[in-house]
Amino acid sequence: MALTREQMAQRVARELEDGFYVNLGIGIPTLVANYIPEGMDVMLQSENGLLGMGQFPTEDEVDADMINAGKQTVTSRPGSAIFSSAESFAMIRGGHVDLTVLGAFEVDQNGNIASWMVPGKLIKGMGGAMDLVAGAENIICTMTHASKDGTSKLLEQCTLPLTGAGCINRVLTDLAYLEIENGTFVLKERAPGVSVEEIKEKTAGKLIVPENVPEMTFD
Amino acid sequence: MALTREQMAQRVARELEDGFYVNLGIGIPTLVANYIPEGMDVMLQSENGLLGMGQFPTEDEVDADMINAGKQTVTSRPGSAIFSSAESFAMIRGGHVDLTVLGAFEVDQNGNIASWMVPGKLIKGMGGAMDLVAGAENIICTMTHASKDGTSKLLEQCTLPLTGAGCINRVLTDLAYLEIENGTFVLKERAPGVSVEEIKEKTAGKLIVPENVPEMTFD
Amino acid sequence: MAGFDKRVYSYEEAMDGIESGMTVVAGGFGLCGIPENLISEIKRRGVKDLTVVSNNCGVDGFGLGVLLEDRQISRILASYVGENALFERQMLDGEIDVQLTPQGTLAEKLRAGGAGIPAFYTATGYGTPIGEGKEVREFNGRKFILEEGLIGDFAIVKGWKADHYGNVIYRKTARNFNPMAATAGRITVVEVEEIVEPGELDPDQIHTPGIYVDRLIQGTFEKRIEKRTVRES
Amino acid sequence: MAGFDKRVYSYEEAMDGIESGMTVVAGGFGLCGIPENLISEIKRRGVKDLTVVSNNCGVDGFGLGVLLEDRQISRILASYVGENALFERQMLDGEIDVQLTPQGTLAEKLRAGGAGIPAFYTATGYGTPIGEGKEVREFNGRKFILEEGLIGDFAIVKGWKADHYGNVIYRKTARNFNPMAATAGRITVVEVEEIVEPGELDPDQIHTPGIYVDRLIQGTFEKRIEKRTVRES
Repeated sequence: MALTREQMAQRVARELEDGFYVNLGIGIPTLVANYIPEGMDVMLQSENGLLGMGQFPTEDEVDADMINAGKQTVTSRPGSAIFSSAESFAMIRGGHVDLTVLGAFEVDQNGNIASWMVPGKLIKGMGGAMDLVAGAENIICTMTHASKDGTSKLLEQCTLPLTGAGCINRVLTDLAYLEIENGTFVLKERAPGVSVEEIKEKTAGKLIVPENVPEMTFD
Repeated sequence: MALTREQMAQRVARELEDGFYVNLGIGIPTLVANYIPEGMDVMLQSENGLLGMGQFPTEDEVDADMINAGKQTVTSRPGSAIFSSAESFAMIRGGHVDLTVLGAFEVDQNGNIASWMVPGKLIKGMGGAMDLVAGAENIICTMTHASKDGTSKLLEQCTLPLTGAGCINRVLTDLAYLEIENGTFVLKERAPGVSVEEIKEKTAGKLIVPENVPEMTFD
Repeated sequence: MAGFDKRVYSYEEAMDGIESGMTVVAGGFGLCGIPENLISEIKRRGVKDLTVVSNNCGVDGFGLGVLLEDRQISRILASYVGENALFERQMLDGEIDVQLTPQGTLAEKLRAGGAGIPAFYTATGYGTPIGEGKEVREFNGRKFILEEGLIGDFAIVKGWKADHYGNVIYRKTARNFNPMAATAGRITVVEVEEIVEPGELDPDQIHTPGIYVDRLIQGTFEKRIEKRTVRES
Repeated sequence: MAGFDKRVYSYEEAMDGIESGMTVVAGGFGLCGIPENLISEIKRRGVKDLTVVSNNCGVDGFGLGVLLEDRQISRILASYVGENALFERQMLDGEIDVQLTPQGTLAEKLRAGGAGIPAFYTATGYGTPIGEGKEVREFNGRKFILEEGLIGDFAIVKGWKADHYGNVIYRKTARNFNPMAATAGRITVVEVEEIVEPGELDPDQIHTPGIYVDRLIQGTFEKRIEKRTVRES
C-alpha cells in the first residue's frame, strides 16, 4: 500500500535529530511538525523571518503581524527570534539550517529537482524554494513516486525547469525512501506491502536495489 | 598667515548643512564638531557602529562598551542608533553619509588620495578610510598644503600608495580651499593674508586660479 | 522639515515627487507589513508605467494589487505572484513584464543595492531558468551565478514605531523585506503606527537607523490577513 | 547538551576542538566587545600557527595581543594593527603575515561568508594596493574589485545577554564585528555577561539568532578601556 500523506510525514520525521533547525515547505512537509518524536526538540525556521515557529494561534491570539512563509497566521515559541528576510536567507544560503523538507514535481538521478514551474501553466513563482535547495546540505524531497497515469517522477533527467541542480540526495515518495548517490537512485526502504518490482517499474531513473530492502513500519 | 588647526576645522564646518549625516576622521576633522553653526543640527556617524555620537563622557559616564572609531570613550545623543560594523559600512559604502571629512598625506589633481601608508615606515592599516573615500559622494580632505620643507602635498600624481582613486573633489589646506574639477585643482579661497603667489608656488599639481580669489574670514 | 525631523503630515507630501516610469521598492511579505497607505497614495496619484520590486504583488483589491486596477504597473520583480486573479490576467495578456526572482536573491539584491555592492555571487538559481544568461563562476568547486544589487527611485516601507529622526522598529514578522527596502530607495518613505520622541527608543534596538529614511508618516492600518489559520483554544 | 541548550560550563569545553593551524574569527573593535576569556583559553591551550581574522589585534598584554607572546598567530587579516609594540616587532621580523583589509570590506567578507555568498564586488580599495591582483569590473561606469567571503574554523564572540538557545543581544558599540563573526564560524562560541531563560528576550530584539551559535558560556569581563577620554562634568 502506498503511504498516506500522514505516513509520509511520519517517515520524514524519523530523519529529524534533537537540536535540528528545520525548514518545512508547504504541503506534506508541513505535516512533519506533527510527528516530532517525544523528547526531541526541533526548531522550525520560516523563511519570511522567524526561527522558532509555534502552533497556529487560537482565535484570540491571531495577529496580522505574525505569519509564516505560507502566509498563515502563526505563533512563536518561547526563545524564538524574528529577523529580516535578508537575514533569513543568509541563514538558508549560508547552510545554517540543518534540514529542509520540500515537495517536488520531479527529481532525477543527478539530484536535480523541479518543483516550481510547469510551462504552459500559470507561473506563480519560486518563492524561497530555489534558495532553500541551493543552501541546505541536507534536503529531503517528498512527492508521489509517479503521477496518476503511472508516469515516473524519479527520472534520468528532469523534464521540467529546474529549481536547483545537483542538490537533492534524499527522496521520500509514497512508495519508497531512496537516496541519490553518484548519479543513481538507491532504494533504501519500501512502503509496507509495496514490492521492489513496483518501485522498479515506477522509477524511470537509474535505480540500484540492494539485496535487502526493508519495509517501513508504522505504529 | 596659514590657518590654525582650529581655523581649518572652522572653515570645514561651513560646508555642513542642517540635517547632514557626517563622518569625521581623526585629527583636524574631529575638531569640526566644535564649530557646528548654531541652529544647525548635524548627526555624527562613527564607523564602528554608531549614528548620533555625543560628547565625551564625564568621568561617571565612562562606559567601556561605548567608544568611537578612534577608540575613545564617547556618549550618544538622544535619538542615536547603534548597529554592527557591517551595517555601518553598508551606510558608508552605499553612499548614505552626506559628508566625510578626513586627513591626507597627499591629494592629486585627479582626485586621488593617499592617507594611510608611507612605505618603509611601519604600516598600521587603513581602518575604515578606504571604505569612506570609496563610499561618500562628498568628501573634504584636510591637510597642510606643503610639508615643512616646502614640498607640495597637492600633486600632479600621488607618490604614496593610494587610499582611493578619483574620489576627492574638495581640499582644505592651511593655505587655501580648493576644488578638483576635470583633472585640475581650482583655487576657491585663500587663507587670510596668504597670497595667490604662495599658493601657486606650493601647489605642484595643475592649478586654475580664477580672477577673484576671496580671502576667508574668521570671527 | 528642519534638521533630522523626517515627519510629514499628509500622504500627498509623503509621496511627493513620484512619477510615471519610476521604480518603487516595497516592503512586505504577502499582506503582512505592507505600506498600505503609501500604496493607496500611489493609486490616487495615477502614476503609470511603474517598475515594482516587492516579494509579492498583494491580492485583488488590497496591497499592491490595487495598482493593477488602473494598470499602473508595467514591470515587477517578485518571487511569488499567486493569489491575484487580476495580476494573472495582466501577466498572461503580456501587460505586465514579470521578472521572477528567488526570494533570498531578491532580499539580497536590495540589501546589496542599499549597501553599495553592485553585484554578488550566489548558488541560488544556478542551473535553473533564473541562471540563464547570467555569469557563472566557480568558487571552491561549486558553481554560482552573478546577481546585481538594486535600488529604486522610491522605497515604501511599513514600520511599527519610529522616532522623529526616522529610526524605525518593526513588529514581529511584519519586518520581512522592510529593512532592506528602507536602504534601497533614492527616497525612502516610511509609514508607522506610532511616532515617538527621539530618545524614547533604545539605540541598541533600532532596526532601521534614520540615515536611510527621508520621510516619515504616522498612519492607521487595516492589516488584512491573507490566510487566517487558527487552532481550537 | 540536549536540544537547543547551547550552554557549556567551562572555557575548556567552550574551545574544545581548536587546533594549531586553524582560522579563528574574532569579534571586537579595539578592546571593545572582545571575547576576553575565549582568547585567554586559546592562549592557555598553546595552539600555534593560527590565522586570526579580527579588525584589530588587541594591545600588548590584553585582547588578541596575548596570543602574540607565545607566537601563536602566524597570519592575520585586520584593518588596523597599531597600538601594539610586540605585534609591530613580529610583523617587521616577518614572523606574522599581515593581510591588511579595509574595515568595511572585512566586515562584509565575514557577513558574506556567513550568508553563503562566495564573493562580492566593492569600490573600496579599487586603484589602491589592496586592489592589486584582484579582478576589476565595471558596473554603471564605475570600477569595483572582487572580494571573497570568509569563514573560520572557530568564531569567538562577545555578547551581552543570551538565552539558553544562543539568541544573543549585544550592548552599545560592543556590538561592532560580533554579529558578523557569529555567522562566520564552523563552530561559533559566544561568551556573554548573563544567560537568561528562553522567552525572556524579546524575539524582535535578538541581534544574533541562536541558529548561528554552537556554544554559549557566561563569563566575567575586565573590559579594559583603550583610550579613556572624558570631559569635565
